Amino acid sequence: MMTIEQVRKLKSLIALAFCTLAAFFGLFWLIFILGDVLIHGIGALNPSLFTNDPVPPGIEGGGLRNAFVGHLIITSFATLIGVPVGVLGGTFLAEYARGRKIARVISVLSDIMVSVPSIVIGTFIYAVLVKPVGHFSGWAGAVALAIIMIPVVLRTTEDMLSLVPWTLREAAFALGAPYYKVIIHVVYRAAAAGILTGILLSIARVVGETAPLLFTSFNNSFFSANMNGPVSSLTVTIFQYAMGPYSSWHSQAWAASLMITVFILVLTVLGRFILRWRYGKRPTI
Amino acid sequence: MRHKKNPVDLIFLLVSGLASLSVIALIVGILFTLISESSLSIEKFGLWGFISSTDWNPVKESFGAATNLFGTAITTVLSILIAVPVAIGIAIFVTEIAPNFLKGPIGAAIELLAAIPSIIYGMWGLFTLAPIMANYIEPALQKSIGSLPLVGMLFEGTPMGIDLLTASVILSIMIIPFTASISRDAFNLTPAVIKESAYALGATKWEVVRSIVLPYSKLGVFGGIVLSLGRALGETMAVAFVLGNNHQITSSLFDAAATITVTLANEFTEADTDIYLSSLFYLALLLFLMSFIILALAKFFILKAERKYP
Amino acid sequence: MNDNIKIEVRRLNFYYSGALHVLKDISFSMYKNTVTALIGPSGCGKTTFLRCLNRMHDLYPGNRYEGEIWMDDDNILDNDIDHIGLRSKVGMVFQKPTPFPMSIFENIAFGLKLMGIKKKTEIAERVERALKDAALWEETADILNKFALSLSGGQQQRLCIARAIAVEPEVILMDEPCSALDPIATAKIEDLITELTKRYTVIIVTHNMQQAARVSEYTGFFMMGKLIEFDTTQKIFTAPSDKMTEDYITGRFG
Amino acid sequence: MNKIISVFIGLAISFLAFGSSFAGNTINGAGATFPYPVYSAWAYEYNKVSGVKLNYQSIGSGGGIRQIVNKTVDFGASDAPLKPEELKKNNLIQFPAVIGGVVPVVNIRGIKAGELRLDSDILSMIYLGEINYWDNEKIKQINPGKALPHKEITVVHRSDGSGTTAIFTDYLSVISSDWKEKVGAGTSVKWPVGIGGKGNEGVANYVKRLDYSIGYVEFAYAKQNSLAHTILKNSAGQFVEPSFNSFKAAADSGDFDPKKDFYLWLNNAPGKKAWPIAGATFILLAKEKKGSNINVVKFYEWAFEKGDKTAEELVYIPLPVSLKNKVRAYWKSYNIY
Repeated sequence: MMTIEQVRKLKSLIALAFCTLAAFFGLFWLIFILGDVLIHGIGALNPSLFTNDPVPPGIEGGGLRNAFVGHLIITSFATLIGVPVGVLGGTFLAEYARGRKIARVISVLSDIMVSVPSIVIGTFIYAVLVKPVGHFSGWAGAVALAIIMIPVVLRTTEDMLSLVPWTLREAAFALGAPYYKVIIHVVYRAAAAGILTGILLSIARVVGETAPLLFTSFNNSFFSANMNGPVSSLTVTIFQYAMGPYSSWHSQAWAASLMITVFILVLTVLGRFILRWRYGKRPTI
Repeated sequence: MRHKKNPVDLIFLLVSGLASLSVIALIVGILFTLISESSLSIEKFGLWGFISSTDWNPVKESFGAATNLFGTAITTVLSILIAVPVAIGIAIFVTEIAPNFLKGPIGAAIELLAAIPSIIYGMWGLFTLAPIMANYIEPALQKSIGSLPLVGMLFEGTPMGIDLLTASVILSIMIIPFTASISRDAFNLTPAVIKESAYALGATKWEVVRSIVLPYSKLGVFGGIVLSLGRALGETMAVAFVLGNNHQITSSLFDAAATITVTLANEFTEADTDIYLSSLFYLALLLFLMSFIILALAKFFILKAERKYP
Repeated sequence: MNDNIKIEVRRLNFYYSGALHVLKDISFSMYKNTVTALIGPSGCGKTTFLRCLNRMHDLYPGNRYEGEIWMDDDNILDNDIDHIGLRSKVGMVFQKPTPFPMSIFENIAFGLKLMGIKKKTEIAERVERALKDAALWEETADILNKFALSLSGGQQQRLCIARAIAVEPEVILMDEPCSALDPIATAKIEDLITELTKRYTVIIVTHNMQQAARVSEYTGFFMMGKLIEFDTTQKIFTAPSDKMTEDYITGRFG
Repeated sequence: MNKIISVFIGLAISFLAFGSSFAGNTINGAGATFPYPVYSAWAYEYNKVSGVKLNYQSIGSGGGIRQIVNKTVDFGASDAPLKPEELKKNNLIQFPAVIGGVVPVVNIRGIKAGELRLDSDILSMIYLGEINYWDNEKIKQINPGKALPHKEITVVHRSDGSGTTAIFTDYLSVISSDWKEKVGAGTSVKWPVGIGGKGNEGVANYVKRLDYSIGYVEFAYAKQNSLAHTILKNSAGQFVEPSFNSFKAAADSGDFDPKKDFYLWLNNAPGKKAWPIAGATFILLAKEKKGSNINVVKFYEWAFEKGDKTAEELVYIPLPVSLKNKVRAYWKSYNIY
């Protein structure tokens, strides 16, 4: 017979063992997925992937240059649209509207927007930017991604600006600075690392998005940097290629997946590193 | 030294104010656009008629959301059922069990899982997970519990790996890190002093977790689960590869189905009639409303938790 | 107005938002090129009073002033007073050092640029002078481009003083400038304050009675939002006319 | 900070300039996946000789029709012809580009390409969910001596709006009244059983990956992916192999009429050698997009002239010369040739 104490200890041991198992179960998937992408992806990497455009199935060679460049352009434009709006919006909440009800409401709504299904954003942009204009366009894709970025950047900016001690602003005011100079020269500088992290993480967030691009920037089997027409993107190409039957498509899809995954992981790790280095805390998004 | 308002300041105020209002404008814009685009379908099928009809028939131009809602509900609920215990286990491990030198790396690694884009999950699901499910896991399930009454119904049919079960498993892998991370944050809200006083009474680690940490953080964890639910609800690419795109309501998890998101991804650019496209917009509207409500609820719980234990 | 008076406060009342009445009927004058110390127990209103002098309270909605504060020929509580112009005339040093997240040089140049000084040589000159005046030049001359946060606490506080005097204000407000510093750094700052009176009017809030006695010519004793007594420092510390002042100074409460 | 802002603005401006400077010789088309292998091969060669980029996205015929009606592309492609009145309603014109055959493909261990025989009855019953196992009596009957496993059939169909589906379901409707009543024909239908793959690509992919499955794809997909095609009984009661000749026999039976905008189905064609599930794939143009129409027509004129060999290699049937001339006259009548 075990004493009550022994039973309790045993119970504790078993429960904790389950938790440990769960943690390794989670890690197992990470290693499995990353390993799989790595193995298949590295095997499919070759220079022509970056220098050539796609060729029809059955013809040798060919790459995804169009998709790499297209993806870069769409994401860059999304960043150019989304980051200023997000940073400014966050600034308003943390500075001008600090403590007011409107700041609270917008902040909560942004948190919700962060998780709104991205495919819904895609349908919305199709209705307002594709159908009325009469063609798919890289712009539509960039705007769709920007809409996903805005709430992410806005919320991080708000949080990061709120961490800047209030006395710092007062010190700048005391020198006779107008508010916008206080914000730009003092507050932004103090929060720069945090805002940068927010931007990095938001880019990491949208760079892997597929659903909002399906009906907006569409796809293009040629190299095209014309933002007024369909522009190819890596993710939509992965979707098309992985769903397709050709094994050359499959290996290119793996290679593209590897590139995107590596890019996102680098951004994420970099973002977390900056935050830890600057604030000694984990990000909350 | 007389008063003069700086004009640049005013401009900065206005521009940043507009930028933050864009969030509200977007939400209202999405809502109105989706409503107006789906008005044709709303008029024809009504709300209840659309939700309750299992018909998804482009030939007869008769559309209903029931099959899509079914697919969405099953994959979401199933994935949450798989993910939550694992996620909470992970959170307990990271906050209470792991030695300090492991806490950081394991926590970070699991959060990296959350950064992998969903299309990678989907593709991996099709190429790697689906064959494993079809050849090993699903036959094993069928053999072991497939013959039980009632439960057996869930595992009827040919295991082919392109079905509700595989989609739910992928979805659960996707939301595990997300749920784990929020649960961990909630656990960390428990004041160390309270834990220490329980230990001082001679409680075991598990007893502290069970009777101090979990009750203390249940609101936050619950909010995290609801938030994950909202995420899973709107996920497209992870399930698009392995769900099989069949508009049906089925009792077996080995059958193909369709979720709202997958239907949108597959059929949106291809709907050939106005009523077809309008019905797809109607689906998007339903999805938007559902996820908005669920996410708002999640936010409510999390805020409440934070307010309770600041 | 007496030529020697820099600031004259007349029946000042101040309310925080929510109608919290924290300053009650304050009236007294501060003299040019002197140090005025404001003492009193925590929450007595001395810091609140100090922040009236550069309208810092206007940063937050709902705060309200009554009465008048005359600085030279302007009532700075007038509605149409330019806060920004006022604040460039009234410098402020805070309880904790508040270096901006930029280099030592830029920290001081910040205020100069705000004033519209664009010439690089002039900025450099004035930065040097400010640092010298703040007795910081010897320590920082070689590291002007270093991040200001890398300085020690005492150096940071002197940097903030340098930043305040670089723009050549007329009045300098100090809100317990030494409370976060060690005795050696405190001594340096106190020397500096004495030095500053040659050119500026200094008003300092302090918890430290010895400090008030050491650096100031005049002292005001605040309690419960009221100015209990205002006189020369010597008189306050040797022969206070009010019982409460005496109790406070002799450490019987507070 | 000012520097950062100005760099940002400069970047934005240069990007804007970049974004619009690359417009030019691109034709955007979308639609049927059925002809995607041949269109993409043509586009590849055409780009080499002319520099024009023809971006063809295989999103399904339904999508092709939708997108050209909405004018979001320069041309739509559909394997399901639109009726003249529908064309008129949407202000579209239509012409055939190439002819191909739809082939049921299977993935059964031990059965190679061209070994399994099927007929229209069995096919419709499989897709209606009435035949569930490969060792069904009916299948055994017409495949004497074949070892058919007792395995459940995984039915694969299209999930998207598809001309291949339209041809396939039209065929099933023609030969089975049960099918016509229960399901009907169209670019997308309400499938009684099975899983849906996106595009011919998706169906081919699923059949390739799933054991004991059956699907239907354009023959080029079966060939390129070495899927096991089946042998079908045609209207003359003969079992025929899908091949260039059997498709051609079906194509030859058709009489395309420009007055009806070439509206025609080739299913269940008469003739002993004719493959029973075939169809032309069509190009849809919006009348008001005259400028881009001329470019599209230029491309197809080039394909008519130089593309036959490529098409034949992929087992598509080029249009006969007489039909090509009819199409050219049709173009002329709209002033786009």
